[in-house]
Amino acid sequence: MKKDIYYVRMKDREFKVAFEKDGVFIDGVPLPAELVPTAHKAFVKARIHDQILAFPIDQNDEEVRFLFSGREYIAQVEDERQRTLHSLESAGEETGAGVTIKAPMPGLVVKVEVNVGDSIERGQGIAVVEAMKMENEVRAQGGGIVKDIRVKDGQAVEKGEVLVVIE
Amino acid sequence: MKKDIYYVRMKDREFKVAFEKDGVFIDGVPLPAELVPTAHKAFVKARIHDQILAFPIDQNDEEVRFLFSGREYIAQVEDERQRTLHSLESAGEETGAGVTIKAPMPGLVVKVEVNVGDSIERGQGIAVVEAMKMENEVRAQGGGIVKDIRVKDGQAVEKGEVLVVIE
Amino acid sequence: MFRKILVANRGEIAIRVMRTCREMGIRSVAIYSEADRTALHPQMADEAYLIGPAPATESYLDFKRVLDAAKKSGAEAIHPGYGFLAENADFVRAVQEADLVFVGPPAQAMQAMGSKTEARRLMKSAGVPIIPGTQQALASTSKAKEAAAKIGYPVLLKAALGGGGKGMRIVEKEEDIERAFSAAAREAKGAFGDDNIYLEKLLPGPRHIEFQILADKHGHVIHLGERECSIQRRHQKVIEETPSVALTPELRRDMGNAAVKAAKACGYVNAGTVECMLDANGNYYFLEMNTRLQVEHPVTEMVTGIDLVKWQLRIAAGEKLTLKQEHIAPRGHAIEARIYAEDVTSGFLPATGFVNFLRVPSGPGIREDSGIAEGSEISRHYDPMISKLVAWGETRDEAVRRLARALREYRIAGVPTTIPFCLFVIEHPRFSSGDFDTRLVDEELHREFMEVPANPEIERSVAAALALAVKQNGSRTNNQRMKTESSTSGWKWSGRRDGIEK
Amino acid sequence: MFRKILVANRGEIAIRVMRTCREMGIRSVAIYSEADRTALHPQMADEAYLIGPAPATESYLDFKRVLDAAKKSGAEAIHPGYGFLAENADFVRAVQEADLVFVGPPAQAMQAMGSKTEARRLMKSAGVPIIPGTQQALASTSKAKEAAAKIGYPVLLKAALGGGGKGMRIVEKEEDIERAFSAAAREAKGAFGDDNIYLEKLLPGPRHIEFQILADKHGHVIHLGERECSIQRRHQKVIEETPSVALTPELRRDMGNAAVKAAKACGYVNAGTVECMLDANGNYYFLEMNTRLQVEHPVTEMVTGIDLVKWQLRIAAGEKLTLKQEHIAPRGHAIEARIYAEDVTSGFLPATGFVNFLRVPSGPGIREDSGIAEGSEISRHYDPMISKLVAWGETRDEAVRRLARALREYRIAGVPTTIPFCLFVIEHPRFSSGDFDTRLVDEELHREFMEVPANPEIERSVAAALALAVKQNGSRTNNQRMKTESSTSGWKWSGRRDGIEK
Repeated sequence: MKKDIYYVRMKDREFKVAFEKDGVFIDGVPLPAELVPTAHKAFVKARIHDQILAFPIDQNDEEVRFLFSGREYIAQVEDERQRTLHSLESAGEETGAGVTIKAPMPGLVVKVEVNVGDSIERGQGIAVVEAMKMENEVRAQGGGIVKDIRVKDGQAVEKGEVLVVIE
Repeated sequence: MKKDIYYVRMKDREFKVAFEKDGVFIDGVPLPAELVPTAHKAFVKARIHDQILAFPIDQNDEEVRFLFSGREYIAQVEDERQRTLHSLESAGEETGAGVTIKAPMPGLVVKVEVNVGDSIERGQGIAVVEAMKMENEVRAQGGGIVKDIRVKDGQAVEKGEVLVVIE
Repeated sequence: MFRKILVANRGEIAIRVMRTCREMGIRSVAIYSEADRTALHPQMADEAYLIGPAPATESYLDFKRVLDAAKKSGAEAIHPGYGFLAENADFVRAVQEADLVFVGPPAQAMQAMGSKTEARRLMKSAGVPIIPGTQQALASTSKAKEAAAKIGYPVLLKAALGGGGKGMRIVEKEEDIERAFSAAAREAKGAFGDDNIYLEKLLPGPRHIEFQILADKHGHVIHLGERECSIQRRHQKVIEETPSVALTPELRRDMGNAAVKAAKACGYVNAGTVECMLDANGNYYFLEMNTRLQVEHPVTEMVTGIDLVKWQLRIAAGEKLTLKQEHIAPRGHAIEARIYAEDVTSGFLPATGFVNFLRVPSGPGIREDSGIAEGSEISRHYDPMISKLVAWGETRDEAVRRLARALREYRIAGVPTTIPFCLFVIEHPRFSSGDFDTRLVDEELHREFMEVPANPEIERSVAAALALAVKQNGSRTNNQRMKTESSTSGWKWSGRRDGIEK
Repeated sequence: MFRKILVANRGEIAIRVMRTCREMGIRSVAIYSEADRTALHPQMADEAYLIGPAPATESYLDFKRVLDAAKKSGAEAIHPGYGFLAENADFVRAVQEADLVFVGPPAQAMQAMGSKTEARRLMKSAGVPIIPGTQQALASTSKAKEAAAKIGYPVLLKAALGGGGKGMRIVEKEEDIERAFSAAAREAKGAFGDDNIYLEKLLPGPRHIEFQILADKHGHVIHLGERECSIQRRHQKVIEETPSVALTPELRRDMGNAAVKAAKACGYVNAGTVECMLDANGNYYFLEMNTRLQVEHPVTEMVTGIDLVKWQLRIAAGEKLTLKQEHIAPRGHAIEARIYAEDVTSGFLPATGFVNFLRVPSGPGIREDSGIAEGSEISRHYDPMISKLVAWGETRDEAVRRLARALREYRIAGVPTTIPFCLFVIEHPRFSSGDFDTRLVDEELHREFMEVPANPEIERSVAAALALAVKQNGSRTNNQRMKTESSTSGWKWSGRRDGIEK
């Protein structure tokens, strides 16, 4: 039987969790750990060493997000097969062109503040999106030249919709 | 299409709820009524006239039990097919012999207080069952002659287990 | 102050203690039985140890297992909650022998007060009034008959080590005493491991009034006012409130002083409660002292603003009671409803099952001290009290209306509860009037509750809602789902390196 | 007293008002938009009317639809909550024209205070100190430049009809004023339907202190003490508490008197709040009056014991304010955390989604005023505040620790919330010290929060728990389930006879 290994990444740390015949090992160190059954599939309850942790999770294809003891965590969990797949994919990604600036929430584009061809800096305001009656400025996460503007003033956008492409 | 009719019995009242093409009728009187979707199957949420009722239910084959606005309800709900079936069944039931006295909760039989052949009255103590460290006296719901004793002192019983049969 | 304490209990009281620990920066350690693997209290603690199988005698009541967990965790003190080991003087000694601090009174005080007969002797000599009756256990039924004949029927047979209505029987006439005596003794033996029974005059229509005591290790003793606990069903408290409408300021002062005297008489330390009977003429009698935190302590906390568990821990750690009697200034009114998993329509039988749905009330003036969450199992092994709902108001009327509002908001399925009965009681005119005693529920309200007339208009709406749901979901929704998912078959013990559960 | 009132709001404040109604024996009527069909507030009311589509302008803000529902239900009064129509003087007039009672101040007082510029003029003539700046709206950018030059930069541009930080811009230097002016005007127009902007001197490091007012129709006005609201993120309050550590008893008395004077100056009736700025030298300035119940009113209720909504209803019904200023005796400390559905890790962006899991904290000293339940949808149409968590303690430290404990107990999934940020703030040494002003969050805590270091030990445990869950459930649990089940496709409108939703 193949060893059951999961990689859990949180912020800049990664933990390797291995399920072996004689127990659970985290980064090679044995750790008494077991799941406690719950009625709610999205409610994780586990005994880890001498603590019972219980927290509901939001899981999508990319990440697991959850609040535990008043702190928020965003984690990526992969098994070995997924890890191999991902490393192959990301090797190909380098050739992709341009950075996209996306709408961070659903709302209305009040004003696009750049034009095609503008040279912009990291942190510069790109567009103003109104949501819940508040104006929110969307800023560039990196610098470059504006290559394409995909929205116009007054347009409704979904979360994640591309506003502007920078090269 | 056959009319959709449900009979809801609560205590000594029965309501006939008919779903027709032009609305819901209760005992023949039209009543604006619709279900409000919920994520929880056992959570009933409905708009009835100008009120939104919401309560979780416990449903088994025999009855629906629930707490609503601080009051407890036990209801039987049947559609027309079930009603027909039940009326056939109960017609045959009359020939059944004996009344059974069942354990009202899981526990331990501390003492059976009657013997086979005893003549007992309604309300008389039949057995003492201990549960949660409290002794509870099980009383006869009707009178008769004790025909059979199915348990003995010190025996653990499940809820609904027959203790004594009376004729 | 302690850095870590073990809470030797389960359910709502374990959680309540852990909450204060967290607020004080003290790490809390839970213990749990196999039946409580999915329970809420181990989740609420900073650490949790499985200590044994479901029966309390092999887990929560087992000295060795509890103390082993305490040692393993490095806890410095043990908070017993109420019930289980809370009033076991031998346990107190065992805790001390293990070099741990017991959060409660010294073994001696506990033992003196734990024996109702010894407590009666002690109170009598301290000048605290006691109910006429025996100050010794009754050696036999014939001794019981003798004593009863002397003080006159009706009498109350009570377990010498009893509490909570267990091992107690009212005897109206001589021919009933034999049967009652053996039943009480049997119940006492089962519940307290001791079948000593004594006897008291049954007071006609008394109120049950108790005083909250705090005493430190330096000889300071104060009381935090009274709690009115006359609303009882078969000697089990249902509704508790403070202040009591039956006390005048003078009577409150007198009874409070007597309670402090009672605590001093037995060398009491930590939080405790002096229970009294108050008759219709304003005479009060010492009933017993509960040498632990009381179920109904939140009502006192809500009117005084004082966290009793915090003081329990401070006192146990040797701190001085900086509160002075004259600083205790209760504000407003507080009332508590005990919510049990019981089938009220079938005579309050304890119910078991899974909490398939739960939405608890909140909002102004409401505190919920709960031991369960959605998905929790109510097992047959432990006390069926699942939660306490407490309301505060500027006036008694406001507190009662808030509690009623919150009881109506409660949404729970999976087990029947006493919510309907609590609501019925607090909205009853006899309760509102304040004119009641300990007989009210058993003699009047219980019967009336069973005969509450239907409300056709609401029932019509409810019936329509049900028909809609059944039409959509089919005649059977799958309530079994949760049980299956929570069953122990889902367990996979993969950790083999931890010792305590071996 | 009224027999039935309509609550012209949604979410937590609608539920909070309904709770008091139920406690007072008043029937409550909810209104709800199509987006709120599955929301909690219609369930909590005794009656509920669908009044229109999701956009507030076509439902909660539509006079006619709100008044139609009120008439249809037979309500005698309308409680507006906060937001929506709460500070709309035209609505107050429309309510009165419909022969209904508005639970709030007269239209005139509301209008006077609703215009920040008029309010400033009024306060100045009543002798209440105001912040230097214009008392007129600025006709143009050049007028703004002129005024700013006169009082000196930095200045604050504010919407004349504003509130809640909307339509507000800080201008540090002249070259920024044009852009800020048009942005503020645009936001003001969108939020309040009016683009009038005025200008104030930006006080360096002020605290935001506000006083709760109660005024009856018979000329009695009292204040219920202050609330400290300096913990703001982009002019949005995050944490509120009472009392403020910044006030001496003398300053409290002076500011309280000024607040009462302010209320009297505009002929105020009902509950209202006088907001002030307090500078580092102990000088205070009138900022604005909020002519409605405030989001943070529970902290005042918890220390005074007074139900503000109850008094709102009594005053609206014409009753006399029997509370006297000298009877207001706050006890202990209360603190509130506003819980928003916002993605704190991505810069506090409003989040939408379904609450897939919810378990709220309770226990000693905790009050939760929530607008959601498990299964609730957080839609983009309305304010993302989902709940308010309030804690009371004997001392500030106890209140803060209780709030922290409760924030840690919160279990929610489906939408990210501001819980982590609230916890971070109240446990920050700057907050504990009490030495802070309105700049603390924006200038220090926000950035620090983003850089909170990891806690490797907890992360290790959490990682192991996650790996176990993923191993058992597969790499994707089905969070989409709820969305599907709650989608409107499940709707079957079978009632065709009710008129209001046509």
